[in-house]
Amino acid sequence: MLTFARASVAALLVLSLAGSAAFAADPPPLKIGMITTLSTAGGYLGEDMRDGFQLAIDEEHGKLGGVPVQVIVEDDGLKPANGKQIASKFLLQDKIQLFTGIIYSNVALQVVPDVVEAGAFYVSPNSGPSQLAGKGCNKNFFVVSWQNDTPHEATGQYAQYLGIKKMVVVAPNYTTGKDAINGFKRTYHGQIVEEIYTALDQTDYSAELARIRAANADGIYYFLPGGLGISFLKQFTQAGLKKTMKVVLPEFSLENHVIGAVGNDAEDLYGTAHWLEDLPFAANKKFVTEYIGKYHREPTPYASQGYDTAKLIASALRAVNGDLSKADAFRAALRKADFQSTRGAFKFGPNQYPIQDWYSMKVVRDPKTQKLQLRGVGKIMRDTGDVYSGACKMT
Amino acid sequence: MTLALLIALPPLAAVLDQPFWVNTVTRILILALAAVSLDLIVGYGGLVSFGHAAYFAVGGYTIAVLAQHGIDAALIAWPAAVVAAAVLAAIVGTLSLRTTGIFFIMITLAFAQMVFFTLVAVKAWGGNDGLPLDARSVLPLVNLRDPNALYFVCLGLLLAFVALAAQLVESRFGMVLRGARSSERRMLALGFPTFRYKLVAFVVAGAGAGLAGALWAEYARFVSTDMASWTRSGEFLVMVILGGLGSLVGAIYGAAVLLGLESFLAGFTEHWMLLLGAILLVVVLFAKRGLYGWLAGANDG
Amino acid sequence: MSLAIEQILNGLQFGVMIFLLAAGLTLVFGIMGVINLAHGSLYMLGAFVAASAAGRGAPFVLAVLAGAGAAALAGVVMELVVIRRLYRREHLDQVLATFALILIANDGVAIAWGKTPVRMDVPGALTGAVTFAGLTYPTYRLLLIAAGLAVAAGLYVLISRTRLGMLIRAGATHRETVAALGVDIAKLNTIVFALGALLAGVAGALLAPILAVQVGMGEQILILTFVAIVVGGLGSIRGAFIGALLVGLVDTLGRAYIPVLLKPVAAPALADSLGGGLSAIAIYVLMAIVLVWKPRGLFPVGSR
Amino acid sequence: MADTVLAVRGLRKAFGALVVSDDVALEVRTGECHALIGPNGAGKTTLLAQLAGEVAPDAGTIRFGDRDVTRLGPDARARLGIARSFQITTIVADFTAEDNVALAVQARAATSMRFWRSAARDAALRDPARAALVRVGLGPRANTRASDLAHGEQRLLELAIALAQEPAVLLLDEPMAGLGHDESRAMIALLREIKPAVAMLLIEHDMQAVAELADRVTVLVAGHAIASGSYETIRTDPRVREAYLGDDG
Repeated sequence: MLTFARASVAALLVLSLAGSAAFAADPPPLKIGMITTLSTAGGYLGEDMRDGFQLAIDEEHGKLGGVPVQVIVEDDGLKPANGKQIASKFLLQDKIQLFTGIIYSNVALQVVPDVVEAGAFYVSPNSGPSQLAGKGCNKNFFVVSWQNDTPHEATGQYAQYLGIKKMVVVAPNYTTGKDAINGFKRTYHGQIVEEIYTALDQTDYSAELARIRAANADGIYYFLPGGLGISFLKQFTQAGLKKTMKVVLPEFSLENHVIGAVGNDAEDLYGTAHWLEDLPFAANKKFVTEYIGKYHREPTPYASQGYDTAKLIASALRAVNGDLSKADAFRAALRKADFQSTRGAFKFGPNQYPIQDWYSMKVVRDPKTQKLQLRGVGKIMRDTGDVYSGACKMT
Repeated sequence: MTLALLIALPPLAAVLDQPFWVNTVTRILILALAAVSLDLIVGYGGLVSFGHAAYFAVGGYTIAVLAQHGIDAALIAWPAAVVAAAVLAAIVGTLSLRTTGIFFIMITLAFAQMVFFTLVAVKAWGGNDGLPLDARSVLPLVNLRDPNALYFVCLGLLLAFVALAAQLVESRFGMVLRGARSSERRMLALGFPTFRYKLVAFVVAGAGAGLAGALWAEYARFVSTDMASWTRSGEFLVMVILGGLGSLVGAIYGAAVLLGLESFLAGFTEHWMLLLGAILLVVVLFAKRGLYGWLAGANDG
Repeated sequence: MSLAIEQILNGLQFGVMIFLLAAGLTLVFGIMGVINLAHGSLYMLGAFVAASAAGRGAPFVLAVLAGAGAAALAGVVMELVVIRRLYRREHLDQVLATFALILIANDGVAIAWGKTPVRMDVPGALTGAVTFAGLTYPTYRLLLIAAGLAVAAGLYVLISRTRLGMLIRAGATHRETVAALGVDIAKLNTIVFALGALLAGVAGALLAPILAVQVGMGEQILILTFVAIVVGGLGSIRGAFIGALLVGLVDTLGRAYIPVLLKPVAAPALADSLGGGLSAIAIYVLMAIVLVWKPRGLFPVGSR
Repeated sequence: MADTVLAVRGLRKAFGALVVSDDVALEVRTGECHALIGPNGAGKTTLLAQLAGEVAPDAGTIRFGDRDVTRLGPDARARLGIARSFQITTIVADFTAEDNVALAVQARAATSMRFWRSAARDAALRDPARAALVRVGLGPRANTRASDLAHGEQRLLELAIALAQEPAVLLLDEPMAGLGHDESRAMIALLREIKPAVAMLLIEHDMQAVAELADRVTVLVAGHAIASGSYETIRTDPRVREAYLGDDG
């Protein structure tokens, strides 16, 4: 009998442990559920996004749009199943109606349908999967960052603009990688002499680099997120290939973390981005100064996206005075995108994905500090949405 | 009493307005099913498979791919998932069971990795984005859309599998399997073709994981490649070891505690992995027979 | 032709680096019977400490030594606190305990260094490339090959010519005999474990300039290392060496040639992605084939 | 029909340069005990392993009745009726004594691919198992965990398992090893009792036991059968005295 008693005590304990986080605090503040990736190798992306988001709240001393908010952050560990579990906890137990935070599309694809089906809102700071952009769009789903293909379309456009005749393209052998290459091809019309797919957990790229050398191209584009891209760039430079090829990258492979990790190897790289540290808008200057002041590190696109997401939410919360039960009004306010984005002009397309400008950029050495910096070069695409929005029939 | 608690949970959750409990426990039940099936071969057959996630994934993907082609009758899809996983297990088992010890661990991992990379690369099945199910399968008389109904289906199938496995290990077949774990030479000398027994156990375990995968697809209405990842295989093993080897029921506790801890710690601190690691370390160093050994009040000796 | 040679060099370089990890792992298994999943964490630590030291202005050699030393020190602590308690336990307990160590190490490193990848440069003198026989090859990669082979040779001498090596060899097959010789087995274990950790640290420090130094880097290479020692036969340094080279070569040449070979027989888009998929699983296929053919690896050791 | 149950011809096995069986020939007949003696490292256990099918010979044939079993695995040979005991006790440690014997009974049955009925309550297994235990004097210890049995009891359990297989040939690898005087006496008495029904091959260092049990003795030295004959003939054979008995004094 004792054993049964112990067993059930243990079972109860587990349940209450799992749930106890929920008993911690009661409203007044409006709860925002942030499911993001904080652990694993991709953890720094979630960290930046979260910190950018928090910065906007700190500006208002714990409020967004005048409404007191409490952000509940939980780490999905880059596992879609965990993200889903956290979402149902937030929905069912914490009764959260407003979600954000997910970095990776495979997590978002599992979580977002659950959230919007429950009538809650999801505002995406970093993931705009095609599946949710066209036929699968939803009135409660907003993307602040970009549609997943667009950064690659911009990069293709830039490669085209730079007059590169022969390109090698590289991406991991998974759906996101293939989508990226398709996006690139949509705007780049030169010759792609070699298309290379790498493994997801690869650390050594020597075999690929030899193939690249043999291909005799004059430019390379790669989509290798996070550490993959860092390893690749270091080895690419090592192999002496940078001398003969122009490197044109999407923003994921060329941001301040990457530059910090690869050092001089980043010099003279080309890239595209929807946000840059040196964009001359007042909102951006304020964000960059405050971010560096508070976190003592350079901001990244992820950080700016977190910040913009919070600002968008703030604008809509102000419109309904924090009352999310006025769902239609809140949605309408979100759609208006009435906020000062760090990237300048910002509006939503019919599928509630952004329509925005894309910039070309280059890594240059600051003559005074000798530090490598990402500098905007010009606009490469103007008021650009995505190719899927036509298929979206918003109800 | 634990069982009574499990049966009473949905009404209790309704009364206390905690629908999340049902959701959480459904998840635990499904993963526990996979863990129990793993315990069947690890705990009783001494076959440490580090690729159990592969069968889990194949079960899940069978459901999702069938649904993609418009087949949503659970009575067709679920058995198909079980059979698909069993067939894979039969192939892997046939090739792997000649090896023992860490070699067996690694060869099962190798096959699971092949499954993983295949799923990642096949675009028709969603690749790394995964594959959503528009709706849950249809079961006669039971509405799987109701979380409580799904809960009881999962609970029932878990109990049925535990009963089946318990019966199996006590049967003549099970005696041979357990005998081979402790002394394969003896079993051969007695005239048992142990390979066949181990293979049957391996296939049954694979089928169990396939069923769990199918239920997971229904529960999550989504399948993704992380179902087949080696970390998922590792988690199943952790559940089994945590619960206590060779106790079947222990694997359920193992699953509950691991998932509960993960969920609690992640809600509690960003550095939950550090705490989880420390707790696992303490358990493995000091509770030698797993949680089940502790719960059963047995001496660690 | 020179491309083929380059690819073989690439495979060799990858192989010897895997060997640095495999040697320690296989020694620890051979002598103590412990499966140490946390071996990759020591490699990660070596990389982080080396990068930190270099970032603070330490010369390259010193930075590598710092990384190796830190890993060895961590190895000693790990052995004394945890591994020691696992010698007589089942493999499964060892797997769980060292898995827990991975979680602790990853989060610990994230707390100490942050989550952002850390920078370490290739030392200035080695940034270029060497040209010989019509082939241009990065100097630093040549250094890696040389360093890896030197360590392998050093290990060979250590194992075959020294008293410690004699004890290690004896310990792998006749534990009781070694104990009967009056050797302090506990101390021998600590030394061997520290040696394995040191090698892992060296690998981490040497690779830090060409890899992303980040949390989780240990697990990426851990599986490859296990494949190498299993293919070679557990507990055998020679097996680990051959296994590591095989894994390095198969992985590299697979990535180099499978997509190319597929091009004539499949549509280009399919050939590229199918080729990528096949080369990703090439080493697993290699391991499965070896184990189906020789269930105890290519160079099985004694009876365990 | 001649009584020869097991016949070995020209058996050869080498591990690298080490020849462990060198052109060995021997026969075992029903009702007869054939003892295999020789100094340590002579290849006795490896020879037995080849007879049982655990080690494949390089050359030569092993016939069981009129069937060539040289290429059969250990389990197939066991099913034909070749049983063995192990030098180092090899029982299922966490089963009870009765479970261990029941497994042997089960092995004799047509199939063990039975998944439903509990084996623990299966009278068809339990009754013969208990009988075999009673026969070796372990009746009262039937429900004791095998690992909790004393060493002598474990040796008896080994024998009970072999008996329960109802073999035609019984290969015994040092059944007296580690037994005390009284235990040895009991074991010898037991083996004498079962001898008439089986063909017995006995590896043994205990010369007293060999003298009492063996009808024929083969001496193996360095893998080579140097002499074969009755115990008395062997005892007086000068080659054997030199190679083997001489050592013992």
